[in-house]
Parts: sequence; C-alpha cells; structure tokens
Amino acid sequence: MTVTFLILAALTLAGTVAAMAMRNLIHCVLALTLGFAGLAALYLLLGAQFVGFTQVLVYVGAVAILAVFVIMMTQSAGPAMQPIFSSFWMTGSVVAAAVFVVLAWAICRSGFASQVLPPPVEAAVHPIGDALMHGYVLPLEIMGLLLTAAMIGAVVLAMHEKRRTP
Amino acid sequence: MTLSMFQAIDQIDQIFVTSQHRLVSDLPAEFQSISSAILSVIAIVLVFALLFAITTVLERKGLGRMQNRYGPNRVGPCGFFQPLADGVKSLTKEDLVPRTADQLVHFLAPVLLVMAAFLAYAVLPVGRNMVLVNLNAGVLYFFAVGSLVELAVFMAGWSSRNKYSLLGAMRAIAQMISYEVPLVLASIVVIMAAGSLSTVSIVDMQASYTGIWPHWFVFTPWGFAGFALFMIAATAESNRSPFDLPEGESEIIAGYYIEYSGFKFALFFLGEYLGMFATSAMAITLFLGGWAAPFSFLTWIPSYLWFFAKLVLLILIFIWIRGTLPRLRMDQLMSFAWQFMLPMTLLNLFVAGVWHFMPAGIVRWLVCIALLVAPAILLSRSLKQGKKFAVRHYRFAE
Amino acid sequence: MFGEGILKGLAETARNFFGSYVSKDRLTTVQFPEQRLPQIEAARNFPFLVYDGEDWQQGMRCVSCFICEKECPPKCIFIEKSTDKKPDAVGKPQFYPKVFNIDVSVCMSCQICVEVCPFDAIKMDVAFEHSTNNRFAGLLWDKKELAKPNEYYRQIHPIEAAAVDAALAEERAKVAAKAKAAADAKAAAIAAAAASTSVEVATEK
Amino acid sequence: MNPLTGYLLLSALIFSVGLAGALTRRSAILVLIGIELMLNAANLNFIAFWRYGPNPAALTGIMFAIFSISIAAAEAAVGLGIILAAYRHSQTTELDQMNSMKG
Repeated sequence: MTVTFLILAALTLAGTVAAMAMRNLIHCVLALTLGFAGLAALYLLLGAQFVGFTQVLVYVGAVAILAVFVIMMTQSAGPAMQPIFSSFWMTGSVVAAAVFVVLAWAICRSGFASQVLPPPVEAAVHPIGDALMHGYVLPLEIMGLLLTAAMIGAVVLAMHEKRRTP
Repeated sequence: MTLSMFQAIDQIDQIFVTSQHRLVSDLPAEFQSISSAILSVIAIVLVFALLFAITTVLERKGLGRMQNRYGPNRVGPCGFFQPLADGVKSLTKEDLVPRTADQLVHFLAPVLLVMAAFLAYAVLPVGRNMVLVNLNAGVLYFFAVGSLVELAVFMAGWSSRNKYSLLGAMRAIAQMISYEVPLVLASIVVIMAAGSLSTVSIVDMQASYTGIWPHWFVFTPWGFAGFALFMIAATAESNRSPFDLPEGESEIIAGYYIEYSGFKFALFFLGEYLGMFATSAMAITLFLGGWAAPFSFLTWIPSYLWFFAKLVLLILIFIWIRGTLPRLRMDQLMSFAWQFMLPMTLLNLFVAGVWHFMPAGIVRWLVCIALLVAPAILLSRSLKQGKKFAVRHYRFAE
Repeated sequence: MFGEGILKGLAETARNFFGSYVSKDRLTTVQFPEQRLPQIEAARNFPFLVYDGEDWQQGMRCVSCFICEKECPPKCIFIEKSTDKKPDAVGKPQFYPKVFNIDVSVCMSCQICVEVCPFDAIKMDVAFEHSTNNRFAGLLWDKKELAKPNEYYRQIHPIEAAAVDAALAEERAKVAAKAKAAADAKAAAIAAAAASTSVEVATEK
Repeated sequence: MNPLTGYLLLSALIFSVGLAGALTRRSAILVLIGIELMLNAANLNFIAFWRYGPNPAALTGIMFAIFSISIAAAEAAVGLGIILAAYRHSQTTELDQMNSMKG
C-alpha cells in the first residue's frame, strides 16, 4: 500500500467511473483512456514492463481510437438528448454492487491478507519471448489465427454492402 | 597513442555523465536518483527545444534556397534569431478558444501532444552512457508513447468543433495508424537481429568494428531496406511532406490545429517537430549505430557529437524531401501504406531470417538483394497498374 | 521506373539549393526596404490633389465641383466649397475647396475620381507606406496632406503628366488667345469708333 | 491489508464499474467498453497474482495477460464492427431501440 499505488488506483478508478457515467460518448472514451493508462502504470508498478507498454499500445493507441472512429461514424458524438441509462438501471447497478460485495468478501476472507509476500521481481523481455516461443508456442499460433479471423471478420462486417447491379 | 590520451578522450566523451554524478553526489542519498533524473530531463528538454528552434530556421532557409529565395534573413545575423522573434510573437498573441469548443479537451490536446513527444526521448541513447532510463522494453515503450500522439490529435480535432479540424484529425489518425504498422514491422528486423528490445543494447551491438568498418545494421540488405521503409513510415508518422495531408493548407486549411492560436499553436508545432526528431533518433538508434562513430579511427570524437551529427543529417534529408515532393492524394497514401509498405516490411522480416541462417559470403548478399529488389519493382508496378496517364489537353487553360 | 522521378526532383532542388549560393541571378527576391524596383507608369495607390506653382493654396487646381465626391464608389471623399473665389489653373476666377478630405482606409484605389475630374485636379499617387499608429485620424487625410506639386506628378507619371500639361497649356493658350482676340476686338472697336468720329468730323467739314 | 489485497480490491472495483456500465448504459458502444473494462480488471488480477504468487519466474500470469490483451483487441474490433453494421441496419446505437427482429 504505497502512496504511488493509491494515487494510481484513484486515477484509474476515476477514469473508469467517468467512462461509464459521462453523457458525451467522446468524453467517455477519453476518460477510458485515462483509466487504461492508469492500469498500464499499475502494471509497471507491479514490474510487468512488457504488459504495461503493450496495454498502452493496444488500448490507448488502438482500441480507444477504434471506439472514437465508431462513435464518429455512427454520429453519436455530442451530449445525448435522451436519458443515457436504460430503464432497468436500478437492477443493473444492484447486480454490479452485489458482485462487488461478493468479490470483496471473498478477497478479504481468502487469507491473502496475512500471506508473506515474495521479493519483487522484474519481468525481463527475454524470458517472455522465450516462453512465447517454447512453452506457449501453440497458444501464440492460435492467437495469430484468431487475430487474422477477427481482422477479416471486422472488415467484412464494417464494409459497405455493395449494391448488385443486374 | 598513450594511455593518458585514451583517458582524456574518454573523459571528454563522458563529461556530461561525470559532471551529473558530481552535481548529484553532494545531495543526501534519498534525493540522488530523483535529482539526477530531473537534471537529465532538464537537459533533454533544453537541448531538443533548442534543436527545434534551430531546425525551424534551417528549414525555412533551406526551403527558401531550394525555391531560389533568401528565406528569413532579417532577425539577427543571417536571420538566425528568427525563432526568438517567432516565440515572442506567439507568446504575445491572443489565445483564442472557439465559443462552442470543448474547453477542457481543447486545452489538454496540445499539452498531451508535447508531453507524449518528450516522453519518447526517455529511452533514446544520445551518447555513450547517456540515456535517461535503460528500459528492458525500450523500443516497445517508444512506440507505446508514440501512439499517444494519435489521441492528442483526435482531441485537438474534435474539441475545436470545426469541420476542417475534424476532417484533418480523421485523416491524421487514419494515416498514423496505417503507417504505424510498417514503422513497427520495419524496426522488428533490428530487434530480431539484436535479440533485445533495449535501445542501449541495440546500440552496443552496432558499436564494434571490423577493420575500420562499423557493424551498423544499415550495412546489410535487410537493414538498408528496413531503414528506407522506416524513414518513409516515419515521414508519414510525423505528418511531413509529402505525407502532410492532415494539414493540407490548400484543402483543409491547417487540419486539426486550425482553431489554435498563439502559444498553443506553437506547442503543436513544437510537438510535431519533436515527434520528427524522436523518430529520426529512433532510426539512428536502430539502423545507423546510434552514437557510434562511422569509422573506427574516428572514435576519438565524443559520442554525443556523432549522435547529433546523424540527427541533423536526417533532419536535412527531411527538409530536402519536403522541398522536393508534392503532396500525395488520400487514396494514394492509403494504397501505398497497405499495398507497398506492409508487404515490403513483411518480406523484409523474411529476408532478415534468410540472412541469419545462410552462411556468410557473397551468395547471401545476392540472394537477399534479389529477394528485396524484385518484389519492390513488382509491387511498385502493381501500384501504378490501371492508371495510365495520357497527356492531358486543356480546353481553356492553355 | 520506380523512384526515378523522385531522384530527378531531388537533384533539381539540390541544384537550386547550391546554385542560389553560387549565382546571384537565381535569386529573384527584391530585398524591399533597401532595394526598390522602379515604379511603372501605371502604378497607382491613393489619390492626391495637384497644384501649380509654388503656393499650394493658390495653385490648387480643384474648383470643388463635387463630381468626384458623387462618383466615389465607397464615398471616401468629403468636400466643402469656399464662399469666395480665386483664379484657377487657367486664370478664371473659381470656387476652391475649403475642406477636402479623403479617408484612405475606405478608399479602394479605383481611380474613378481621376477619370471624372474635368479639371485634372485629382491624380493617383504611387506612395504606399502609409501605416500609422492611429487608424482613424491617421488615415483621414486633409487638403494639406493631399496637395502635391505638379512637378511631383510629372515625376511619378511622366507620360500621363506630359499629356495633361499639353492639354492644359492648350487650354491656357486658347483662353489667352480668346482674351487677346477680345482685347483686339475691343481695340478695333475703339479704333473704329475713333475712325467713324473722325469720318463724321471729316464729313462735317 | 497487504499490496495484493489492494490490487485485488481495485480489480474487483473496476470489474463492478464495468459490469454496472455494461448493464445500465443504453449506448451499445459503451456496453462494449464496459466489457473491455471487465477484461482489464481480470488482467490486473493476473498480473497481481503473478507478482505476488509463489512462482513469478514461471511467467504464467504475464502470458495470460498478454493473450487476454490480444483477445480483447480482437473482440473490440469485431464488436465495434458489429455495432457499425447494426447502425447501418437500424440507424441507431441505442440498445433500447434495437428491438425489432424484422428487416
């Protein structure tokens, strides 16, 4: 529980809560990038450099921009005129709160709190590469396949349907 | 050469490192690391801001000479104090914010842009032992920070509530994302060869010599192709001519920073140039041996001088290209990225593999060059295909 | 071939770059405040009032006929007529402008005032460095600021001024001839009268 | 409370925020973003357990996080593509109004 962790956690939480609660969709995405960046900083704090930078590269550099593009293309930018929450928002928030209570209860009861912590480690890039190329080579290949399939699928989905001329 | 001479050369080379140590060593132990970091940050900010100032005046003078003009020659000797005058002007100008603009986002965009541009310098080794942080995943960090620029550009374009700025931002983002793929793929060959993502160890690998010749990656077929592809992608990534569509003055006035004035505009300018320096510096680190001297008998010149000499050389090439090439069209830009750059960078990865596994010798050179040149010609042919340009006859404009 | 045009272009700009340091002929820029190109005959900027002779008030050609004021498209001319008369360029007694103002911040340099002036009193100037600190009072020019001698007009528009001078001289000559004719006629009449009286006297005798 | 508990609680909070957003927001884009947030919360859990777990040298948590990030990227691309296609079809991204199966 260092000060750094508390600051970063507050930043991340503020970003995520704002992302879920703001009226303007673009503001939501910008707040979301703050949350993602905070998470990346938390990964760095935990010593996972590679994952932290990948997080920034993928989420801030790609996913947020993609979301922004879709918001622009569906013309849903600008403050919403109708209510932003659906009619059953009460049920939804109660469910989410219940999930959090259960998770928090499980975490506090689990005995992690009294566990002796191992010394800090630094995940160098080299062992990650080694692991990806030896132990995890099959998942890596499948991941490549999945990404290709997703790319083709996204292109097909988002492509304009061409009118067939007789 | 005697031993003392070697020591003297080494001392001059390491003068900044040792003076930083000396400055910090008087402080109490808990402040030492943070104050040395702050010193390095101040040095980086000052040096690269100064380089920005010099580059603006060099660019304007160089472009002027290429167009048979004088360029700025009024302020100070030969116009070299022009950036000072520009700075004073931009500081004293009114800071206009459109009434309908998203005030907070409009303010944050230039700040984020400059911040992202400066963050990238943290992993660039500007000299022997002269790097702010030697990150394990330095190259990855560089590209991650670079992706923040896209967000800043979008924020600027969207928050201005202006059609031109939004169009410019969309163009800029589409272009940056398209060219980030070849940029990263072109640098992967070096990472493969060096076996490390750390910029420091990549430079260390290139800082040895066979006879008088250095081991720079650019002196291999895949390295040269990678360097060329990297520089093309870097030109597009930093929105420079001939890929300066996002700010195309003749079509969308100034693109995403149309609604910025005064110092915020200057910040955009600064951010753009800093991005250009950073990608050039990355190209130097990856392909041109970073701070290493080009010949073994020139190693007595301090390493940081070599780094900045290479940087200035690349900047001059950027200026030269800007003075020469006209702007591309949007569809040409995109098809160039996906139909030429992407296949070539992927092929380059393959060639690097071939180079690695073939026995050293002339055959290896020939095979790799053939593997690169033939597809390049075929691809450039296919880019041109179906677009036969006839001589155009004008009815009224003759 | 691939990239050939790019190389050609790079060579061209490089040639320009180094050439501009070697031969000064390549640089077409005129370094303005120090170097100036000679003014061409048709150059024009803002109007001014022409006067003949030494005294700008005596020699002013304007007779305050208000034609220019009426014709001015942006209405930048303001004239007030005098109550007394003074001799004009040709020598005829005429009114003169008590006030003649031009607001050059409004003037659009169309030269219509010059076209319509029947007295060749208003002409176009070529001076263009008129920036002031006060954009209202500083750019509202009165009669004194507008008055320029005829020699100045000859200097800036030599061909045009020669034609105007010739026309004016002809006019003056015509007036002088008329005056002379009138004087001659008068003299002849007097002589004739004298002669007739003498004849009468003679017949009486 | 030790650091691990802090990270786990934070991750649970982010997960709940994402879940609440996904359940309550009307915009399809934000529902997708909520799901992304839940994935991110899981990633934070992986990394925290890797760091404070008994065998950090095995890198299992890191591997999981890397694969999870790539899957999230693919999911975002496909999900946003679906939203775009749905928008072309029904001219809205509000989930309440996408209630017709005809067409």
